[in-house]
Amino acid sequence: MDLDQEQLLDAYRCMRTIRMFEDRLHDEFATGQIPGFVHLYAGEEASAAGVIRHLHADETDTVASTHRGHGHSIAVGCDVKAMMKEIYGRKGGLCNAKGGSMHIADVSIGMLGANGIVGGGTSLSCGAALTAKVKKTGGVAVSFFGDGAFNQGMTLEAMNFARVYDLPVLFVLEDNGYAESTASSWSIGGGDPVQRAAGFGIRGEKVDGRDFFAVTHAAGEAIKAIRDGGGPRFIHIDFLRYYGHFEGDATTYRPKNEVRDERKYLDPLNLFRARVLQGEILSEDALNRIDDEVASLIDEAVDEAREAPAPDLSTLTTDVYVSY
Amino acid sequence: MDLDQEQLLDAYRCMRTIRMFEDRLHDEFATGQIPGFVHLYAGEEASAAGVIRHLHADETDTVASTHRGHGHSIAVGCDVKAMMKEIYGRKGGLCNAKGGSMHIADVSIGMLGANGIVGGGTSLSCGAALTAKVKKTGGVAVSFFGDGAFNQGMTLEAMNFARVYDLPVLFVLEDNGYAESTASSWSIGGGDPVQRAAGFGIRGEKVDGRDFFAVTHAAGEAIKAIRDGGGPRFIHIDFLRYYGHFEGDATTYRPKNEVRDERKYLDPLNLFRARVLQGEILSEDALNRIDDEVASLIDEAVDEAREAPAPDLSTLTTDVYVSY
Amino acid sequence: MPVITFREALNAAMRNEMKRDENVILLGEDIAGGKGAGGQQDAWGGVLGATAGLYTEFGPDRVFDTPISESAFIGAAAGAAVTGLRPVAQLMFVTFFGVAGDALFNQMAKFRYMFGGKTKTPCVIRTLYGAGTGAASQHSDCYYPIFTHVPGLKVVVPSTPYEAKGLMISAIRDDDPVIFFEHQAMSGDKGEVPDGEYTVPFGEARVVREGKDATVVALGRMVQFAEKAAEELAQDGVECELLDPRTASPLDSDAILKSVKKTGRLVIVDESLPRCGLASDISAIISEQGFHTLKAPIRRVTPQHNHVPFAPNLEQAHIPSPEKIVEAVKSVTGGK
Amino acid sequence: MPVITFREALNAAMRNEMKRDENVILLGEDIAGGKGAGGQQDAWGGVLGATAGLYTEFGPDRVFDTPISESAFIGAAAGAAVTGLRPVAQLMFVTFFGVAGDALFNQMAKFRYMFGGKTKTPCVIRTLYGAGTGAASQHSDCYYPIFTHVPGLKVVVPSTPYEAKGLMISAIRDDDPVIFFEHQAMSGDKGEVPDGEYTVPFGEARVVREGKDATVVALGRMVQFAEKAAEELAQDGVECELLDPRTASPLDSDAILKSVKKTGRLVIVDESLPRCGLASDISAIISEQGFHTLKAPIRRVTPQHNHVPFAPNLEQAHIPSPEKIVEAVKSVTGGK
Ligand SMILES: Cc1ncc(C[n+]2csc(CCOP(=O)(O)OP(=O)(O)O)c2C)c(N)n1
Ligand SMILES: Cc1ncc(C[n+]2csc(CCOP(=O)(O)OP(=O)(O)O)c2C)c(N)n1
Ligand SMILES: [Mg+2]
Ligand SMILES: [Mg+2]
Repeated sequence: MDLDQEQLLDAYRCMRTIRMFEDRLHDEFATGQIPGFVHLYAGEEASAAGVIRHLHADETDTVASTHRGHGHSIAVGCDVKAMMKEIYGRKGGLCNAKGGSMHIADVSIGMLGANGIVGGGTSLSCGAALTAKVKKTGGVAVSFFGDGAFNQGMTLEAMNFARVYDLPVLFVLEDNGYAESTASSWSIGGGDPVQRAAGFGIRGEKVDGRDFFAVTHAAGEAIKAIRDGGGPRFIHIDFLRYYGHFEGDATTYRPKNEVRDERKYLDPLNLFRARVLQGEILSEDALNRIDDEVASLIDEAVDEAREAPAPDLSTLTTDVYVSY
Repeated sequence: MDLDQEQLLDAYRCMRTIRMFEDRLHDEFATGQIPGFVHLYAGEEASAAGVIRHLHADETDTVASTHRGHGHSIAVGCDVKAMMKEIYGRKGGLCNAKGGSMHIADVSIGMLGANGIVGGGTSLSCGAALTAKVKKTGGVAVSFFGDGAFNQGMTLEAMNFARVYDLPVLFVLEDNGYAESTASSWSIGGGDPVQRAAGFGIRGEKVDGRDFFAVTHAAGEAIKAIRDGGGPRFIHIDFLRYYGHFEGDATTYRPKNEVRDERKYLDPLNLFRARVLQGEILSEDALNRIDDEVASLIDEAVDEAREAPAPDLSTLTTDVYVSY
Repeated sequence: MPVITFREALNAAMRNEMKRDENVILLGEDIAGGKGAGGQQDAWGGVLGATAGLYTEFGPDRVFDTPISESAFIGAAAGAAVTGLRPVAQLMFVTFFGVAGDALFNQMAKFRYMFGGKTKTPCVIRTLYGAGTGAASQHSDCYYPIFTHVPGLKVVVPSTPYEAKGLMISAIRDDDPVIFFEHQAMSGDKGEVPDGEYTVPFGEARVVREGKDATVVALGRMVQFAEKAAEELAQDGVECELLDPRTASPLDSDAILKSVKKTGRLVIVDESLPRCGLASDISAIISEQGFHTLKAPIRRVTPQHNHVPFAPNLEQAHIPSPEKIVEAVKSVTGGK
Repeated sequence: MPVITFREALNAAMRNEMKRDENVILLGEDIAGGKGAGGQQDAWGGVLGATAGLYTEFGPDRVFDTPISESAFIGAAAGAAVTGLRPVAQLMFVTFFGVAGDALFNQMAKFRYMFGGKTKTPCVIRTLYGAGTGAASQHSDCYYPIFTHVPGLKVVVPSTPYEAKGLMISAIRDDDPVIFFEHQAMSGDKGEVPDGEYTVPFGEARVVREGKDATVVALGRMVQFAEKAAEELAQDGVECELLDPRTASPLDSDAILKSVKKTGRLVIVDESLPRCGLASDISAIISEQGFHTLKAPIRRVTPQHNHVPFAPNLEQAHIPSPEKIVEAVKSVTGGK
């Protein structure tokens, strides 16, 4: 294990923040106070936390996310309270309440946005990588996309484009078993994403998404290779999402007990805890303290979001253009 | 060689018709009488002839073509004279002079159209294959596309789509070395199209496009497998186009003498002749007779096209809808 | 008459046509649901449930769940249509035309013209549109003006469950490509819908309400808002003639002209954007052909030139409202 | 003043900006040409030669030939723009928006709004449009109304080499995404263009010709046709005021209104299609705001509702002509 204590605590905090953010949103959504579509990332924490920790905190490294973007946003370092306000549609939201859950972004720290269009982020990452290449920033662009997005032409085009220009892009396939109600084992022709990436000349690897250590190891290796000028890489991360496709999805397409068993035996946070406690690398106290801190943060975030006013009506027509 | 004399003569006639059609268009275009963009297929004859001869003459088997569509159209059996009129923009054109070179089609015999959009035909073939599947016609849909089109997301999406539904589609990559002025050796990331197809779970094979016999053998095997219910197949056909990307292209991006050498040593028609004459399978007389017949046909086609009147102005606004 | 939802009305229309003609097939993401999964099949019936049960009834050779591959399956719909099927494909939200634009605008819309009238492309593209559910900028667009702009396509924007069923049956029987717009906020709206089959014609406006003081044209969800406005105006003595064109392409401009001849005043209510939108289009046609009958400027009630915002208060302010319609009508009838 | 072609004017503008700002990069298919090939590099300079020589001058880190992957490289332009470059990407023909629609309409156009004003997306999408070269239905569309419809985009339609250079410099310096329409039949058109750098503003119409009898609005290639018509009309004593809006979005409706206030008559000449087209849009705006100054119906001179046909005689009949403009102006000035 090549992470020091602080790094481990950071990683755990990241995953716990995501989990609590999502679990809480699940409950809050049920109260009817949150507008629009909400897609939760619970169960997939090790991907965001394991990959994004290798990126620099400034804007030279970037992340392009998906409709299921809360986890990536938190891992990049978006303001959790402003995110919550955004999702509630309130003043002070990270995107001034114009974007909502599906469009959370903070370009100033390299978070290029959640995306309402499946596959829409992959070419944006090529652009960010082009910036890094032209400006010689040494930056890496990480593109997260789902198993459904892997069958979208835009994604495939972007992979080829990144290859022919040796762009510094890490393509991360988050295969959570389903695209809406459709199984990834059916939708991905050939059934071997790593081979598909190889068809574009991109080296890839499959990792168990429940295992933070496996993810961060694979991502670290890939990102290092990219920074060394090797061009794009690919990671196929495999896990299951815990909630429905969106809040409100009855998920009858899933085998009975699929999630129950997954949560019970394969929860990435539990596996992380077990691993670090077993090796006596971190203390249970330290982990519990993080749990408490995160719980307070999320409580505050929800309270503040609920109390925040709606955005000013005058903002309806602003921000369409820089000038017009 | 599993072709009988008649089949060989047919194949030769097909290739010769394409060659003469294109050579003649090259000359005619230079006179300034042909409007618009014209993309010639000379040098690629063995692909159209070798693949399409395996298809049934009715509309159950289909071909989706490209902007470089004359060869496919002739091989499917489009009326050569009506094609010529179409390309001249005259009354009696196969598409009533509304489409021109880039939109030649005859759906009644399964020719689904040349296509002005690179990659546009691939999903159409999936649709034709769906028709074959739903109506249980036993039909096969052949989709021709270029090396440039192989990097277009639509093409890649279509391949996956065909795979997951085991659609009877033959994907034929006509790799003529260039997309406009861009080399296929550069644009196709990874450089191995057969491996790319495998990434979608589609079995493929590379063949030398100068060798009619190799092409028709590979296509025959693939089409048989498709008819047997095996789902999509892929063929990577490799050759060089003789003329510019379009008529008027100065082709300075090509190495000097590239085409001269290609024509001299690797012309598919010459190779065909050599092969059948060497084995004394066909007589030189028979082949020459075909050359003469085709020459007359093309002469007549050009004469008739030149003499044909322009289409009636009243047709400008017709054929937009069946009813409106 | 039975009272059913918009989504049920669409479901009934598709079921009817699938029974009637075995060439009618369905394509789309999760239109059945559960493809390849270990649980229930036919688990979704489409994102808002309009195709529920059709997979179970008609089976896997008629109802095709697709990967997220819009250009492939919308293109396949076009290719299937020219070769003998009558596909009904769902582009989940109209915003996603960005990934299927080629098949829509450059293939299916152009085949017949480019091929000199020698083919037909009978397919229906169902698509969700419209603001009002908090779905924000990438799931709320009303892009029917873009489809109306392009020749070769027919564009249907139904306003009630009754209309939806009859228009959907017409759409499936039509020999041209039809883009069928379903407002996501209306999916659960209820209305009287007969059990049997019936068609509602394209290119024939529906007179929702007769009146002599001002003509109001509205389509889709705006019809119900315009009805509310008309009721309120009637209390003030202003009688609106409310027309629902039903289809944006073809457009029944004759009916609008006829009404404007009577009223001398026109207000167009449209949820699509103002620039090069449908309200502008209708305005231009009527002002060109009905200039001398107009007693006041044509007023357009539309959103402003911005995307659909997320926050509920902004979103509501974005959409035309009965109040804004009342105000617009009063402005052309002189406040009366 | 030097006389150069439209394509040379564009070339000069791009060269100027590339020299001035190293963040300006070019992307597109064969915009240099010869990528990976064994012969000459920089062999094409784009399909009509407008970027010729820029690869040679600025090198492979500024000028990127792309595979045929519009969604990837137009999307990359958007992604590069939000991260600090100023990409100028070529969508070869506007018809091909069908394969890049998502990046254009749902990403670059919406970023700033969706992100609450916290980002900017300075990029230019150059694209060829227009009929007149026999390129038929899939290479001749004039889809600027579609781009005008969508907020967040600016839409430039230059009418002369002088305008093209100044507008291109403005476009590259603009902080919003700009769609820059280049008429394929005008690429070789010549005009006076100063050597140095200068900008032409967005949203400010150019008064091409002053007159008192009728206002004619035309943009792009239609400006030269309208000029011809105006000359002919002048011989009959009808003085047209000809306005070229330069940009469809933003649109200088004030200038048009002002002119119509003077002339009382408006003819809009537009090569784009009639339904939800730019002529309709302008008509609706002016008839709404300038109703009381209009002495005759607004006339639109546009193609009809069909695709661009191949045969030269049909194609010519499709495009607005000076004759049709003359006729339209006479119809509103009462034949005078
Ligand atoms: C282009 C496009 N098509 C369809 C949709 C509707 N949609 C939203 S999320 C989704 C499923 C995405 O699946 P996947 O990529 O596996 O991501 P996951 O939801 O599993 O995280 C679909 C079909 C969309 N938003 N964009
Ligand atoms: C979507 C799209 N992008 C670009 C073009 C312009 N274009 C026409 S043909 C061509 C090159 C095609 O190359 P390839 O697929 O190899 O076919 P080839 O011309 O070599 O037969 C290009 C870029 C187009 N017609 N459609
Ligand atoms: Mg998934
Ligand atoms: Mg090629």
